[in-house]
Amino acid sequence: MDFTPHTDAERKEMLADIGVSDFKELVKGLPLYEGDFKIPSGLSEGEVVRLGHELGSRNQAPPRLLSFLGAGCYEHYSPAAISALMSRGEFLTAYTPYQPEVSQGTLQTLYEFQSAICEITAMDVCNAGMYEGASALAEAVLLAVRETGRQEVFIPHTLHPDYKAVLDTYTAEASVQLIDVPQRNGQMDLDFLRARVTENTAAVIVQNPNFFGIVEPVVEMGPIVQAAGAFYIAVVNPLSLGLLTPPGEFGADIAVGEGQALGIPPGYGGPYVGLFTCKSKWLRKMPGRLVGQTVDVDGKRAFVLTLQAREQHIRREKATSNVCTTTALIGFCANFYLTLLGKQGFRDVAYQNLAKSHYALDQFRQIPGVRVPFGDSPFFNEFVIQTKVPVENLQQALLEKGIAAGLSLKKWFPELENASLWAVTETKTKADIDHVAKALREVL
Amino acid sequence: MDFTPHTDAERKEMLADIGVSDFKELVKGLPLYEGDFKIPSGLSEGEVVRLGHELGSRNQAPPRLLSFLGAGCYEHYSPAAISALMSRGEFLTAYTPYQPEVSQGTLQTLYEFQSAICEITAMDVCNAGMYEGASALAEAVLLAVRETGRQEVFIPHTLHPDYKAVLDTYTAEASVQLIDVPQRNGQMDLDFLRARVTENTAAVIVQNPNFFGIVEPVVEMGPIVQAAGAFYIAVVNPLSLGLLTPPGEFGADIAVGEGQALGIPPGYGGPYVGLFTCKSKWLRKMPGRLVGQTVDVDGKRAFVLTLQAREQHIRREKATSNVCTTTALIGFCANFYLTLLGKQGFRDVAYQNLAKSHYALDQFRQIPGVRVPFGDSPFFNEFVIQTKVPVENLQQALLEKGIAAGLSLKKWFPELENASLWAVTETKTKADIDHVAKALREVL
Amino acid sequence: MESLIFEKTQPGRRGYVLPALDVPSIDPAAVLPALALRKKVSELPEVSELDVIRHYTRLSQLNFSIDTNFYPLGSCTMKYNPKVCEQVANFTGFRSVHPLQPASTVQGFLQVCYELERMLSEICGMSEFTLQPSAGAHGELTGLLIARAYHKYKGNARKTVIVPDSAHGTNPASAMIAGYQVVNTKSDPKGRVDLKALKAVLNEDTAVFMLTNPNTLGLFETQIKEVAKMVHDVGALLYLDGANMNALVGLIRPGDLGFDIMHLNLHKTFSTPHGGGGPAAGPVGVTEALTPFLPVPRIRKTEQGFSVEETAPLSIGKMRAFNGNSLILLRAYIYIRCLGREGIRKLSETAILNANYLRAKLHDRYQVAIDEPCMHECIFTSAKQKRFGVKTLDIAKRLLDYGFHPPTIYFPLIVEEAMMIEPTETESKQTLDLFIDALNKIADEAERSPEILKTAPHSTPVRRLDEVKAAREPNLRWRSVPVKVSNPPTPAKT
Amino acid sequence: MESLIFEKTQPGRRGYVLPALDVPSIDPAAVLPALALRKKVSELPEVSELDVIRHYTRLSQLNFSIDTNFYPLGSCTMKYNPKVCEQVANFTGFRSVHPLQPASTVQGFLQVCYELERMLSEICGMSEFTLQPSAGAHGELTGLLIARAYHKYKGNARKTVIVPDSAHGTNPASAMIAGYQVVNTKSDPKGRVDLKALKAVLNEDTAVFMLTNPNTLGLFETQIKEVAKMVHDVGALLYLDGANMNALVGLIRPGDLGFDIMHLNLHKTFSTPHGGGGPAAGPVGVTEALTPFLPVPRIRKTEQGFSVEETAPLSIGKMRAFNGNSLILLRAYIYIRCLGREGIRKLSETAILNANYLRAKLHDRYQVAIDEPCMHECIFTSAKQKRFGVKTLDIAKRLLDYGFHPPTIYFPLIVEEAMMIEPTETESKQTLDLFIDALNKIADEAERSPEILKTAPHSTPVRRLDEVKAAREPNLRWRSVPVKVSNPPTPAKT
Ligand SMILES: Cc1ncc(COP(=O)(O)O)c(C=O)c1O
Ligand SMILES: Cc1ncc(COP(=O)(O)O)c(C=O)c1O
Repeated sequence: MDFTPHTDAERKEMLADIGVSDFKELVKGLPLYEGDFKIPSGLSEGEVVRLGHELGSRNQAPPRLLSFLGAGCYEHYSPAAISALMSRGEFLTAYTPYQPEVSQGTLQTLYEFQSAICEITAMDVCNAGMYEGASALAEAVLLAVRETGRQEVFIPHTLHPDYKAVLDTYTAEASVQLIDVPQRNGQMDLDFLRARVTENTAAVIVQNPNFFGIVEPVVEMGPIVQAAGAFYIAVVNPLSLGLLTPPGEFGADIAVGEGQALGIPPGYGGPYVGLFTCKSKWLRKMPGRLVGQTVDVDGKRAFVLTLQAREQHIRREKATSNVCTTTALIGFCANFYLTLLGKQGFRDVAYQNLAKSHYALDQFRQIPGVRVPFGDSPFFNEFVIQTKVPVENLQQALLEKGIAAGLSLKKWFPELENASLWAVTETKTKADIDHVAKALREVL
Repeated sequence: MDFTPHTDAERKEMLADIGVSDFKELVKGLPLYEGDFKIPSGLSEGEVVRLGHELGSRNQAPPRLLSFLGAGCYEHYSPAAISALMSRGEFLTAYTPYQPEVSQGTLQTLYEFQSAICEITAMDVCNAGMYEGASALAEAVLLAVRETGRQEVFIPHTLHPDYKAVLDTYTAEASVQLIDVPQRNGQMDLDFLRARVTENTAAVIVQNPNFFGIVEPVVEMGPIVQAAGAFYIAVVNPLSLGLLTPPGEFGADIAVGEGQALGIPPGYGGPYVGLFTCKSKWLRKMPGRLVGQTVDVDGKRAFVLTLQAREQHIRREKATSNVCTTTALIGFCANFYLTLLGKQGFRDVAYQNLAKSHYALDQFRQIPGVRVPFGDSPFFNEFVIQTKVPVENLQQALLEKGIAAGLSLKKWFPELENASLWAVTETKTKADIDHVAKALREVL
Repeated sequence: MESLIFEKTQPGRRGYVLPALDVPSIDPAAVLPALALRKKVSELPEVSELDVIRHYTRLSQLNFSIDTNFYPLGSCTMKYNPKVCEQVANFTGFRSVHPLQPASTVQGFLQVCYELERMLSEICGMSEFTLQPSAGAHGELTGLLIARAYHKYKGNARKTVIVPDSAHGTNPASAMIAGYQVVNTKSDPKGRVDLKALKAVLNEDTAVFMLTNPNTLGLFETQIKEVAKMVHDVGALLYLDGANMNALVGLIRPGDLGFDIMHLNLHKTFSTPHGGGGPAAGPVGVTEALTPFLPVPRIRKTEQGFSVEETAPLSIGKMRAFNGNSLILLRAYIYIRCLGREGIRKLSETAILNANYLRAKLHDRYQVAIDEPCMHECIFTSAKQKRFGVKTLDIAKRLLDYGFHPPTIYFPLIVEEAMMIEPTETESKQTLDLFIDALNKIADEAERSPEILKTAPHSTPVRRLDEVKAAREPNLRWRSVPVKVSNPPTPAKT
Repeated sequence: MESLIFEKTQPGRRGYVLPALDVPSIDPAAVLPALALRKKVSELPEVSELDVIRHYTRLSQLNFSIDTNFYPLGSCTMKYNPKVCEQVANFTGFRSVHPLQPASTVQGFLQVCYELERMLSEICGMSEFTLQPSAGAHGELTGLLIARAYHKYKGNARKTVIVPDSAHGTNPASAMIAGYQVVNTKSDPKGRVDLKALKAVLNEDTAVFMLTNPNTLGLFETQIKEVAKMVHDVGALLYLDGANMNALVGLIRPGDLGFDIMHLNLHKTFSTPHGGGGPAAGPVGVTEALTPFLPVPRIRKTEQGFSVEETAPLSIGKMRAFNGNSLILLRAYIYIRCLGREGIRKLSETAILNANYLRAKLHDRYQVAIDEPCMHECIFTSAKQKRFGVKTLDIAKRLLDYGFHPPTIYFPLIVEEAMMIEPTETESKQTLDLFIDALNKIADEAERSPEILKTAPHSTPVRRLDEVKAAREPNLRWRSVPVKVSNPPTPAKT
């Protein structure tokens, strides 16, 4: 099944109008591929749906799978109204709103997205979305390095390993020096920062909650970074901001984050939306698109892409970033989520995450063979445990009971023996938690 | 979770504006229920979705279940574009188009539905949809009885038993006499009709293909019915009309049918759409809504509900029917289906049903222990077999292999020992058919 | 405006293709008799998937709908239809289930139906419900056939059904189909039952008295218990047209008031979407004495799970093929599970509050038919606008220009120039205030420039339609070859 | 126009509620340090689900989109996005999968990714692809970092990336981020590579030459093999910006032309919906020599099924968290499985046919930048309209009144007053003819009443916007309390 509408008769007629007798004349002399493409024959829609069902059934997924995986991607309730709106063709099949007169739907929704993200982060400005969290962080670091002219960037040891990897990739060639900030009881070592952050420091990064789920001393860090005139860059889980001090209130110059927690399906890795916010003094240095409010010739309020002089299509190699298409529709999703939950619901969801994860850890603690390495450190909705058996064994045993255990940390933190990272969100009932605790007890 | 928007403050303000201090004043003196409603507490959306998943997973359904059930409800491919359109709020949440100026979407789509159904049935007119097939037939019979002033109605023994049951219910009090027309080799006995149809006959009904899947001698019947001045009423499977002589060409006065086959999900029984078509001479006697083309004051083409003088809201007890709300949205679905399949696709799907069911019967025939009672009679996409073991045993054994066997006919046709009715549509691959044949062989 | 999809046809174009045939192809003529084979091909559209999506997406935008506009259509309960109900109804485990599957394979669906029936019975104070009827009118017919079977069982089917003049047209129409003579009875000035008038027509021939409560003027039948007594005294049954149950759920139980039979409109009270005129569902509830007559199948809860009872000796039989509009029932089930016992009361309280708010705010500028506290809807008239030559129709059409769907107009028939406004409980005070503003502006316009109203609407995709032409020269379908219309054309307007 | 959702707020109103907490409640202050706790609540909207649905449904209707309008935006490949791809992407078995699940639990998704990668490699004639990049520009950066890693591995990272002046802005921007200096090179009069100019800048410092083919004038680089040779002769790599692959799929394989690295835009060529500016996916393909440098993870097919390789010694590392925009990849996979080997060729042939048809039909009234057979798009200018004072912008805006989305305008930069029209293969002759009619009428209007164009659009939800005001007085967010804008207001227009 292809999606070309022409009949043979029409093709002929069109070729005649063009003045050629055969399509080949239009590509005469071009190096056409003579071989046979080794891809399967086309399928009809019915076959492809069946194929989709087959392939989909070879994945395990919630709600059948009871999953405690988090680590930067979380299972949250996503209101049904969101997908109803996201599937509307007018949103789904529009391009970037280059013609504002016929794109007010996209533009106003993005403006509302920017506004909502500013509200939750307490930052001055927010762009219309980045690819996802990790590359948004990389862009923030590039901005800091560019603006300060300095090279040292402090990276918490407790930063999400993928974010660290992406920073490595993005800065590999930029003579940036990434300095690992050690952890103490799962938190950044402030003494280390006090000792090492200087006027050579371009930026200090904090992730809050950090990869271990632990809440960092973000407020205390501020003066240390600011004293050195460095950029204070925060990576936040937006969902935690219903409860946690937002980056705009702990002095962050730039706050980025992964928007996935805001009602966006895990989808095996994407698409998500990267959040990028900053103080207004960095407005003209920001990457990505910005939607602004203005008026039309009749004086009507209207929205438009603005401050494009930062962008690649105008500034080319002098642009603040290379991004072009990002993730407008996923930004919509985040915006719909924040709007539906609203002022109170946004606090509620953060609170429930806190309560459920704490209940879970309280249960886990009581299981012989479970150790809590960062027992005293405050955490939001995930935590690390160490078990007397290797995490792989645990995973396998729980999988047989339909449970996806917490993530094994071996790959990145070999120093934490048999450690795993468990996320417990509002989607887990008390019964679910008791069930997994029982299962753990049986396995250990 | 309820869906009332008011805050307490607003409620108070509104009560004050009304001039009462408490809601109770508005219902003062009314016999309010003092007890506690014994229904569960309200659930949040997240809980209800989880409940839905749980309940849904306690049903078996295609594509996991390989089903050969038909008998008036068929599994067909339904193009993805259909549900994309049907979920649009503007279609889904509009009322009956009483205000045509702001309902052209509904009205034009219904007009196109009427047109498409007229095209496939070759009938003169079609209304905007009835509840479903069986009650549409009942309405047709009531019309015939009313218009002829006669009481005898001939019902094929091979009519869908539910349709027969509904006719019984609808005509129980109307002193209508339902006469059973015996079958011969699975078809209506024409000699019986020749002998018995007279000027006392209000209507003769034919179902094509009939309940056994068999194609009836619809053309041959025409003159017998017409000679008696009776109504020739056809019940058709619209999907078969890609291949079979349409009622408009075999002289039916009224043709009704179940629209479900036209891309509508089985949905455990509904909602479907009843098709009701007739010769134009019965136009003003038709039940249900009709959309007509007209112009607006500016001369623009526009569509409107018309000939409402037939309907209950105008004529009350003298109306042609009591129906009011029927199934507009499901009519849309049928229309989208016919439009997407189009002229050629509509023939293709009928043809594939024919080919697949014939292939299946060819395989089944070869299985020892399978007998084909109506072996020589032509059939469309389902057929009856008799097996050496009771159908219940067969069903149970196949169900364990993930197969829903054909329908047991014991309840309605005890004379056909161990008979089952198998539908094989275009959704069954050769592999599926070979698979079930193998399974049958193992079981028998 | 969009052209017809048929006019977009291009011979040979395809919008959907099937899998290639993977079984031996056969010649239809070899397996089917020549007479059985279609000769002339149907002239269905030949268009692409894009053509279809674009055509109908654009068409859809020509509609007003709850999702886009306030839609206070009286008697229709155009409340918000929660998206979660749609989401669950689209699960494959519900959508793709065949109605004849063995009970063991549909336990989830049976549970939904069973529990829904129990909840509806509890909400209405009835003994049992049948979920089979496909809409309100279908429910009426079901209920009347149950009544008839009951009377017959008692020895006399009786002859008449009494219907108030304020009733919806489906009531008398259903009575007729059920084989009864319809006796109309006058309402009192407030649209309530006139006890004297009722008394005059009630007798041993009366099978059923059909009542809408709150009545179609939005008022509660305060004498309902007397009415019930009178009806029962002659051995007749009292039927409730439950179209207005949005005023009662969680507050008042019809079964407690003396109703013997009632139908619900799930597509009104229980928020299943209207779809431009259906699908719907019209479950019928009865008191215990009438349960033996309910249609089959019945769903039973047993030790081994849920089972389907296919026959019952006194049952009226089946009202339709299969079991009912299950996906609609499922939506209503999910809706009630969302609301729960607290939510259903809040529903009706808010519906009543909203209607009374509109009454209070509008009654200076618009005549209220009966100015006393109303239930979930309120009837206004254009009496105050009459002297400017403005009719209810004009006000309704002008509302379109303000982006509001008009109320139900010219119903109930007993109120001259009626405008029946039902705001429902899901609309906010802000929306109601905007609507009030618009109606006030229209009242100003009626005084100052009535022409604007009489020629309204002005900003809709099409303007007022020539309905006479539509009826006189019926054009009910596209035709591949234009044919002579069966009725000769007559001048469009008189 | 709709007010902002923030302006519809009503304190205390709720649009969604969570399940009641079923674990012991805790005091946040008891488990979190005081400084970690948020003090000031976010001023998010307080609205109902109905408010949200109505607000955004209405907003959505203000958009043009493929589903509602012809959208011939050059370089953007706004083709029809089949609904079946959306349907499959919404299956729970794909939607709800966590990116860190064990490989054994995601075999279906791994198969999708693996097979997609193989098919893209085959279509492009490249050795392997990475599916990780999130969009075209992200792919460019990935490709350039691969090039850099490769050169470094060879002993010298080199210094420059050469970019033609006709290139898309992302090319130089990506080169910059990859740590290269950008050397711009002039195109020949047909927008093709000027071999002399290229020769002049190519040297041992050149890391990569980035080329778009067909170029941004819609023309095929006929000297591509010479170009490749020149580039390779200095040890540099040839990069293809694959944004225009809609002209080539199934016809010509970039790998066969000498390209070493390329990216695809799945949201263009492979029909994943644009969503108003993403999501997207920009897979990068490389020749065999470069495969060791591809980002991790890599998916491998083994005897035991599909597995994920997390590290590779020479890999550039990761371009983003997790594995990629999997639900977008899935859509593209389904799309290619629909088309199959026959369909991909028909795709590009039809895209080319449609573009040439517009060229042939429009070139009387509009100047064609280079009047020779084009590939999938064609660049026109407003040169013929200049003498009436009409610019490309005016023509574009006037098209809106005719219900068509305008072409891409003012790109490529090397064509004055460019209008880049890309019809795509999914639009019918009928639609193209209507578009041609509209452009012809606009050409008439330009001659007879240019004012209509200069003040266009006239029928859109809003009219021309004050973009200067937007930039000078940035208002980028709603605020609960209006604050002084950071830039002092200046007169709106100069
Ligand atoms: C009072 C009343 N009774 C009966 C009905 C008929 O219900 P339905 O349209 O579902 O058949 C309606 C619906 O409009 C109504 O308002
Ligand atoms: C020629 C060309 N190159 C690169 C890009 C950038 O692609 P993306 O927007 O996916 O980052 C585009 C998209 O507009 C383009 O047209």
